Amino acid sequence: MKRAPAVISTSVVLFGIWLSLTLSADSQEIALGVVVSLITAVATHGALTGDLSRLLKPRKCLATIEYVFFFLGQMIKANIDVFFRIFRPVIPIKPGIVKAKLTLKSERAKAIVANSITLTPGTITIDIIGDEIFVHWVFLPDGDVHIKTQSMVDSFAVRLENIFE
Amino acid sequence: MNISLLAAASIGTGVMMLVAAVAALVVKKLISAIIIVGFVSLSASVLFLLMDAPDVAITEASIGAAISTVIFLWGRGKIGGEE
Amino acid sequence: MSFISILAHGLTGLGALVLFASGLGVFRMPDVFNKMHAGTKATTLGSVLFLVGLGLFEPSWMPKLLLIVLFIVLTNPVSSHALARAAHNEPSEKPDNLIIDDLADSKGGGQ
Amino acid sequence: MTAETMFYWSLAVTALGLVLIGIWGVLTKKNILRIALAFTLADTGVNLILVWSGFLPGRSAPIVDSSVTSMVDPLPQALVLTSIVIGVAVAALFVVVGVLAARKSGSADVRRMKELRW
Amino acid sequence: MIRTIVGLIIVLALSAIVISSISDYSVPSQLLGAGRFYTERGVDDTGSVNLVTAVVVAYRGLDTLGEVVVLFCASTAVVLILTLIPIGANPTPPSSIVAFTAGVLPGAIVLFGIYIITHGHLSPGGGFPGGAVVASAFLLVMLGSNTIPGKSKFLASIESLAGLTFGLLGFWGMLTLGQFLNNLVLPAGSPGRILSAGIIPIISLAIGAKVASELSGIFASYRKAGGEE
Amino acid sequence: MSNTFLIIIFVLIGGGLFLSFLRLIIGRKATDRAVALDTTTLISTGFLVLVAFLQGRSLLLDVALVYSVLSFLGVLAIARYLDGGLK
Repeated sequence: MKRAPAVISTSVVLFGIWLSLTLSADSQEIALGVVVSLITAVATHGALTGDLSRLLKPRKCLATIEYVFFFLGQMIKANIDVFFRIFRPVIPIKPGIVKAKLTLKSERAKAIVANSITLTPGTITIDIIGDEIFVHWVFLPDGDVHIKTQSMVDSFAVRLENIFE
Repeated sequence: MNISLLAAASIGTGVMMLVAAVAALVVKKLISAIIIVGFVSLSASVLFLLMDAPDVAITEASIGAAISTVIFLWGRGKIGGEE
Repeated sequence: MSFISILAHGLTGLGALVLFASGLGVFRMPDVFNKMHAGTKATTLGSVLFLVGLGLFEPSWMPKLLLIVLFIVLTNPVSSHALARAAHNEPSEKPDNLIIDDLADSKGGGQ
Repeated sequence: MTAETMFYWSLAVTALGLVLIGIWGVLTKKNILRIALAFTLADTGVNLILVWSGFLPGRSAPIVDSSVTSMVDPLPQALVLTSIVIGVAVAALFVVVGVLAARKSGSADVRRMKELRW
Repeated sequence: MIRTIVGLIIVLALSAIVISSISDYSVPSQLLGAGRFYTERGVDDTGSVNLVTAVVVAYRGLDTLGEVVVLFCASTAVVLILTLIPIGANPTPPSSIVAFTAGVLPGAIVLFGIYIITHGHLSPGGGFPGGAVVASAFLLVMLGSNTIPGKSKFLASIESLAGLTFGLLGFWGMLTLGQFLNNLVLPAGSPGRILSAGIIPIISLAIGAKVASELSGIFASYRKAGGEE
Repeated sequence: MSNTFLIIIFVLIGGGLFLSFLRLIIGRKATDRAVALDTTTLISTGFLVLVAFLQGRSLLLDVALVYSVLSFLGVLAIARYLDGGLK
């Protein structure tokens, strides 16, 4: 059973989702929830979360919490940025698509980086081809855009490397 | 108080829905029409919820949001060409 | 007025304001990628703030609202990314105001 | 005019308007898929009318719990519930037959489809 | 042009007829007839808290069986006609993020669909919307890959099993209580729990499985219909 | 929640909905409309939750939940179509 840790962590997460859906502590609800989340987790081979057991180590857990707070801070910054941009009479834009290297291996980490970049200031992920990530800037930074983009991508990638590797 | 807010919501949603329905029929590209019909289905779901019919709203949302859109997109892809 | 109540009012009002800003952004921005900037970031944070604020008014609703928030945060950037890729791949949809376009260069070089 | 009557009648006007727009689209449009879209619009409008016929403003949804005293009519809602799912199956059939006819006649224009002449 | 004008005239005439027929209609103040009966007796008769599900599955269960048959006919016709239409050549592959999401999220969506199906008698939902949600999870898998997920034989057997369950439960009611699809062959239980309301949860599961497998069957045959173009 | 505050929230959300709706109708390009549809569905999810809040019944939240999940699928399907992936 190579997939056992992934199936177990997925069924735990699915059971949490079930509890917040039903909002009740009735014994029948809980029994049905256990059965349904186990069946769904086995049928999907535990694809929802993958293996979560490494998060039990304190160091990785701290890294995850740090990433979440870093991400929330960036997201609020992004919204302040968008907010003050769109209320101007003339919207200041200087768009461009810039590529950067992405050294992460796992698909999950790549998807998380891409989604985080989409939700943070001034940037949207357009595509990932191989190990290159293409980022759209609403206002290109001054100086060498490639270096700036690379450092922006790395600020996420380094933090995720702590969690995933 | 609540009922006048709900009345305002139903009038606003209804107006948007009718405008969108006309737009779906007069807009040039078929793909745009399909996108706008997705919006009509969304407003229908809101109206069902305002009419105290959550079961119908949930069904309309689950059918109209994805499934019927995909059916029309598939047909558009098979026929090809513009109007 | 307790602290929780003030926080709930603040979050809900701020969330509604950000949602309004996202609508305005989608209306005003000139091309599709820039519309996406307003349509993704602002709706995500707006929904998060608004739903959490409403959850503070009714604490028993909080788990379900957090579930909606979780789904929105997970799915919204994905659909946005897929649309951005489609807009770049389709020649008739692609905006022409890009100053640098590495993606088109790398596609052109690859062929 | 009170808010309650405005609420009630605005829903009816929306539903009827949607049905009429759908019928207009079915009658005047030429692309077969556009006709299918107009058909689903009319379908949605009919569903809205049916639910509206059982709606009474100021009452709550027909799910019994301790706080509920009066409810709207559950019967039209039950009819519409099945009608929506049937509607999407019929729309799928419409689209598939339309695609087949368009491929046979070489165009999506209904005026060119000789099999559909009447 | 003539089409537009004639269409407008017909629509205006229709709207005049409709407006004149409802002009003396007033807002009703209370429920009458069947609606009143269902709201007053529904919970005691069926044990289902959600009265819409009570009407769909228990009071008008036979009609629902007929509607499921209509759905079956429509989807079979779609799948049959689809074998006449060739599939397109070389669709663009999805980006890695979309493919990853399509591999990850279906589990959660299926769980959500099962929640809607099994809580049909307690909260908004039931077999029809829940089945549509499960079919949407299948659709997500299809959008994120260029292969056909699942086996249609599996889908077909699920569908037949669901139909069989529906029919057999109906006949059970006929044998024991003398009425096709009588709800109370199982105890009504205490309203508000999962295992209550007689056969409503089981019928909901059957409807959900049937709707999900039929809609998924339509999507699956979009991908493998006919041969290459 | 006071009435004034409720009206302010209502006007803000309705205004955002209306502006993105205008972009959906005006459009110009199909992807513009798709982005507007994405925004509209998310704002309406907030609106559905607000309606459930006004009615005071947590059961109605299921509708918002279904809508937030499935509108994502609809937009994804449109994006895959425009990308050439639905042939």
